[in-house]
Amino acid sequence: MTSSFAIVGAALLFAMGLAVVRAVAGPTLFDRILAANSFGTKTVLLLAILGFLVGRPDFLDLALVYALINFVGVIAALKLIKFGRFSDPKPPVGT
Amino acid sequence: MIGIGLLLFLLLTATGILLVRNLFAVVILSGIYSLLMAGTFTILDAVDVAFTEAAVGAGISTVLLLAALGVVGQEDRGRNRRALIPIAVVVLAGVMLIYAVPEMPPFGSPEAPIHVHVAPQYIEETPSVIGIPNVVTAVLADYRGFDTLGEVTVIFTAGIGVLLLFAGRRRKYK
Amino acid sequence: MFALDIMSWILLGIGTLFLLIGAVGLIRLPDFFSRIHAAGLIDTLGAGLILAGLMIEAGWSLNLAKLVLILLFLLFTSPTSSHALAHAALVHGLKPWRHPKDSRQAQINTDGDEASNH
Amino acid sequence: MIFSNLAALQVVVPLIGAPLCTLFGRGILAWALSTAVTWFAFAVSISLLMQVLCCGTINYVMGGWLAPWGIEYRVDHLSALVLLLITGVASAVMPFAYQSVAREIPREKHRLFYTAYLLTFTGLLGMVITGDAFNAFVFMEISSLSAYVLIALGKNRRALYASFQYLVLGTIGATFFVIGVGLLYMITGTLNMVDLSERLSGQHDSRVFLAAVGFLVVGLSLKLALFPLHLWLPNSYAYAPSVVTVLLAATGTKVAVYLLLRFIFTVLQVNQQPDLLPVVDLLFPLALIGMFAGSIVAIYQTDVKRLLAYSSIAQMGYILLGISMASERGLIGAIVHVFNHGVMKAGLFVAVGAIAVHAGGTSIQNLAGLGRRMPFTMAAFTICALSLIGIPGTVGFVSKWYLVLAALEAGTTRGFIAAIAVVSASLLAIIYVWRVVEVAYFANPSDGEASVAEASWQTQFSLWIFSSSCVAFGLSTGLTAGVARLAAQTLLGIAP
Amino acid sequence: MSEHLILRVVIKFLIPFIFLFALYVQAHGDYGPGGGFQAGIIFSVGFILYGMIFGLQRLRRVVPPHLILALMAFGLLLYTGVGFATILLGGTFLDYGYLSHDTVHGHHYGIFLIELGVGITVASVMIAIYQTFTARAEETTDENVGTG
Amino acid sequence: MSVLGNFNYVIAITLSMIGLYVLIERGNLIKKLVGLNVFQSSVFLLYISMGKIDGGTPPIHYEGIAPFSNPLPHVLILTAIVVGVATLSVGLALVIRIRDAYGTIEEDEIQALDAESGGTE
Amino acid sequence: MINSNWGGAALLRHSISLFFILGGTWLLLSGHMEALPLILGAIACTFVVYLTRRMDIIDGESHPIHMGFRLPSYWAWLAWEICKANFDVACRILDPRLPIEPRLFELELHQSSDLEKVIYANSITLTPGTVTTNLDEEHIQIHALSVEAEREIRSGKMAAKVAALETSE
Repeated sequence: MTSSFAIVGAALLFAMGLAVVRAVAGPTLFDRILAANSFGTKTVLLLAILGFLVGRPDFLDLALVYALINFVGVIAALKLIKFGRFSDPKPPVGT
Repeated sequence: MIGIGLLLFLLLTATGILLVRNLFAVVILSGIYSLLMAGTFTILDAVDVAFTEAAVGAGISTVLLLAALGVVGQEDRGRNRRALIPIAVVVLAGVMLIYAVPEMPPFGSPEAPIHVHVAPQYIEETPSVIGIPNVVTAVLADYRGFDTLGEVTVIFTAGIGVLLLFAGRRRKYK
Repeated sequence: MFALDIMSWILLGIGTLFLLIGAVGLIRLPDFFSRIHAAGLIDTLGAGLILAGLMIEAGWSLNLAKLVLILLFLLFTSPTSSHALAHAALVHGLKPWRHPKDSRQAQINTDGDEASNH
Repeated sequence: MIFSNLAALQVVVPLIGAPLCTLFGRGILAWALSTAVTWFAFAVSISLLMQVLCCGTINYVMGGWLAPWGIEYRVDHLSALVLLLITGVASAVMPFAYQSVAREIPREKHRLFYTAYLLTFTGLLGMVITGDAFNAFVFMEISSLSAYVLIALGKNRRALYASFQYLVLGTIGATFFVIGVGLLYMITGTLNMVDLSERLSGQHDSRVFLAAVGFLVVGLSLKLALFPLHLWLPNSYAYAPSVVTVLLAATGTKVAVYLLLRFIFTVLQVNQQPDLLPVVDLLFPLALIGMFAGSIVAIYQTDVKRLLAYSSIAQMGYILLGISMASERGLIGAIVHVFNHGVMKAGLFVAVGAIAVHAGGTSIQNLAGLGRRMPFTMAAFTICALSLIGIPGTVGFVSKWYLVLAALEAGTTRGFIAAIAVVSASLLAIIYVWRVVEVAYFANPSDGEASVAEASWQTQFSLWIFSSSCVAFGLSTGLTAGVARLAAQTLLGIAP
Repeated sequence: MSEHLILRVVIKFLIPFIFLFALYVQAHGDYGPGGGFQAGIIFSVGFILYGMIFGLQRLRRVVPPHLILALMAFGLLLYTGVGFATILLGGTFLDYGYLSHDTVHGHHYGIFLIELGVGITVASVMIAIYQTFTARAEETTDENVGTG
Repeated sequence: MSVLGNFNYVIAITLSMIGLYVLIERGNLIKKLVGLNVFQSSVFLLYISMGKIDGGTPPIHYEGIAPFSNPLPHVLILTAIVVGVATLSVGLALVIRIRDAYGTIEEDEIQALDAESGGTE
Repeated sequence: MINSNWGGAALLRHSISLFFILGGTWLLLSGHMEALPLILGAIACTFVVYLTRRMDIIDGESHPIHMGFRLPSYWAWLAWEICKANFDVACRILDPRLPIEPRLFELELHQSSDLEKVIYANSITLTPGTVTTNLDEEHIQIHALSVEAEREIRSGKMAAKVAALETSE
């Protein structure tokens, strides 16, 4: 079983490499953010795999945190792009 | 093996940070850099550190950097300093460290001084004396609790500092 | 037990396959909007199948619950961020690439965006 | 109970004072609380010094964990003396702070300002008292971070940029320090300074060790503004609010010197390792260049604050000169000068702060005729300035005396060069001090500003504490030189 | 504003779980990875998400700046307070063993309390910094400084 | 021991030098801060690499798992990460204020403005 | 406290349901059944419910308890759709000719509540080959990778499934 985890890990690593290439290459900002987002997803998977690979599945907490943090980062980046700055001029209409 | 891959990606990302001009892209790359760093920490068994690095480096730092970019704009006009002195400094420091590498205790060796002197006692003692399984928490909060007090004070200082820098009306400078 | 392992292998294998295809798509596809679809591939089946494979491996334990939580979390957040990303790109003025044969419009150069982002 | 925990209280009481100040420091309370805290800390440091003098080094284990496992506080003669300097300056400056802060800082910021002030104070104390290398880094960052913020509060916008430069260079320094500590940890497995020194013996030719020494020395030199690494200092001192300048100029760099001494002598035991002497030898030319470059640049300054800042760089040269001799006399000179320079710079900057308020600026023209308009302030300023030169009867003379003695005692060519350098740099000091004093006493004030009032009694109080101690410690050297001798002997490992 | 619809609904759903997860990390630092610092960060991330979607005004109504400032100081005081308590009980600073008759329990209480202090301070500092930065961003746009 | 055997250290050193270079050489203040981040976190990598032990697992006690990696570097780096984020936030606050006061965050322009407005140096 | 236009009873119902959902999640995360973690869990859940009420984000939108068991069956259907779409997109990416014809198009929305719109939009995004790019009161704008993907959406199968989620209550 361990070897199959290792293979998945290697594949993930390869995919992460492609994402990094996309992030460095761009060309638009959105490509970079997309790459970062997809990179984050792969990191979450990599961590989950690693937990099983090392035999310490309590790494899953980490994976959960990564998923969360990744989301926040993307939202923050979009917020900045959309408004060209970082905040709402007025609060949106309530629910 | 996964570790080596991550390290190479780290190099790639750091080079990207060095070369890319657009500040926004730099911030995104630094977020990725932190995630990679956190992954590397996990492989090196530092779970708690990876946790923190992910939350701080990829999360809070990125948000704060982006928030700052929202105010200051995102152009790097690219006029750098004359490169001679920085290169000299960096090469000097780098050579000094690389020079030391061959005599460093081999990576992962259980006989390295740090694995035989202070740390074993932490690992042995913690379950019986402090009664919790996570040795890192035990050392952090108990054995070296005073360091952590300092750490909280640093964060407190940062908070006070930021509030102090922005408190009150904006001042007009001459 | 052995059957479960086989199941898990298969799931992991297919998941990895989709993951790789998605990653290749991320590089290969011509513009930002089509790349989103490739990323979607990774987020849904890639992540889903790999996590499912791990779930089988975890058996009835706390880890299973955590894996389910991770999967749910991914399934909630990833479309949201994809959508937000695509929307922001459109609002920002990024034009989707069209197939040359498919349209009479002039092809829009996707590379020209860097300068206008501020 | 209190008595056995003095070492902890020294740091912890200011540390508690800071958040209390945030919570309750409305109006005058912030100032009152800070005053109470600093004075209490001063009292504690006096009793710590007495304890050290009577019964030797104090070891205090935090959390009840013995030394290499837990964090240990260690007070010996050197740290007790530096603690006394820090708490003394911080508490004596409080009366001056009351008015100065009210003038320079907007009201709504007072509470946070005093909080940050107390945090700087805590950080400085923590760096001195701790016996753990990494703990020193943590407290270094507390003091530096709050110092960056405090500097940025200056009225001129240049304060912001100065603070940013300080932040960049200071962080590089701190990170180098961490690299150095990490390398030492790598080959010993411990972070406790005493334990480090024991376990390092026999590894002195290891490359890792040499790299560690390099990084530690460079990092600390950045923090203490050794000559080519001083770039952050002049602007930071010149544009920071007066109170902040006083505290930082008198104690900030001194604490870095303390750490350098601690590492070179206690941890690395340079004096017992002949092959390590090049490290201190390297300090010698830098110290000489620093002395002269600082003094010469100071001569050309038109702003008194900047003039004093460059003079600080020069004085740092004296201190490093003493360290580079690595002899008992040389160390006494260096340690005494750490203390003395702290006291006189505090006095000078308090006076300049008062002048800035009452004469409308700190450029040399503003000082014209102040000798008559602000006689007390200028008198105190002159006393401190004279001791900067090293006139007999002032503290400056004492430290330079020891430095020259040490230089001559060495008997080498280098010793003679050092002795000549001390004397001739003092001559340069005469020039820049004279420029200020001449304008103050003999120039006619420019038209218009006829009525300049004398500084308030609170300011006078702070000012005269410093200037009178310049004379008092210059006449009776028992406390400073006596303790410094014991400290030097402990550092060199000679039984007193 | 349409983007807000999707973001709003999803984030409303997520925020309680983020908070819960933060508290879980806070409480289980003894058993697995995590502790006060990480918990504080995650907790503040919940508030930051809220602030990003619903605007600074609403965030300020939920956690007013003066409350944040007080909490910042309170966390640090809690930590030092534990240290003082151990001194008063006869130990040295931060010697948790004195907090209870049973030393091991004492260490437990001590670690729990100081981690709580760390968490409170970290979370409130991060929220404070976020609030300050975004408030400045709003001001800058109001004045229309532009991008130059 | 060959240099390659300590691959981690070499990478950590290279990374820290890249960070240091960005920090010193780039003129843009934000970029400087990002460089600072890279510089610091690569030092963290150096520390964590020391703590790794062959065949070790994370230092959390779990039934029947023997060698643990060294927890002490982890603790130190946790503290250092906190210090890093604190420095970053104060630095960013300063950058924003500098932008307010000078209208630019390019180092050479700030220096030019300072020189223009008179004063020494 | 922020005013809410949600009635007291509904608010209470949602708060209680949130409390139990959170409690369940806590148990899943923690797995420690001793007294202390459980008490802490109860405190944590109460605190989170308090905070969410203070933030005014408890309502039917965020905790669709009224959809009950119809949601899981929808998810199962969606999962199958996603598999099919994945296969299609994967083939297109791997095909050396890269047979994609990206297109943007708009549709009218028939869903009544915001929640349904969001579920619909997110389902579209979740299905590879289609991404929602805009959503307002009446319209939804979609970017599709191919003609087939567009046709699939236009067939309205998914819209009907989503609409069925909230009916019959």
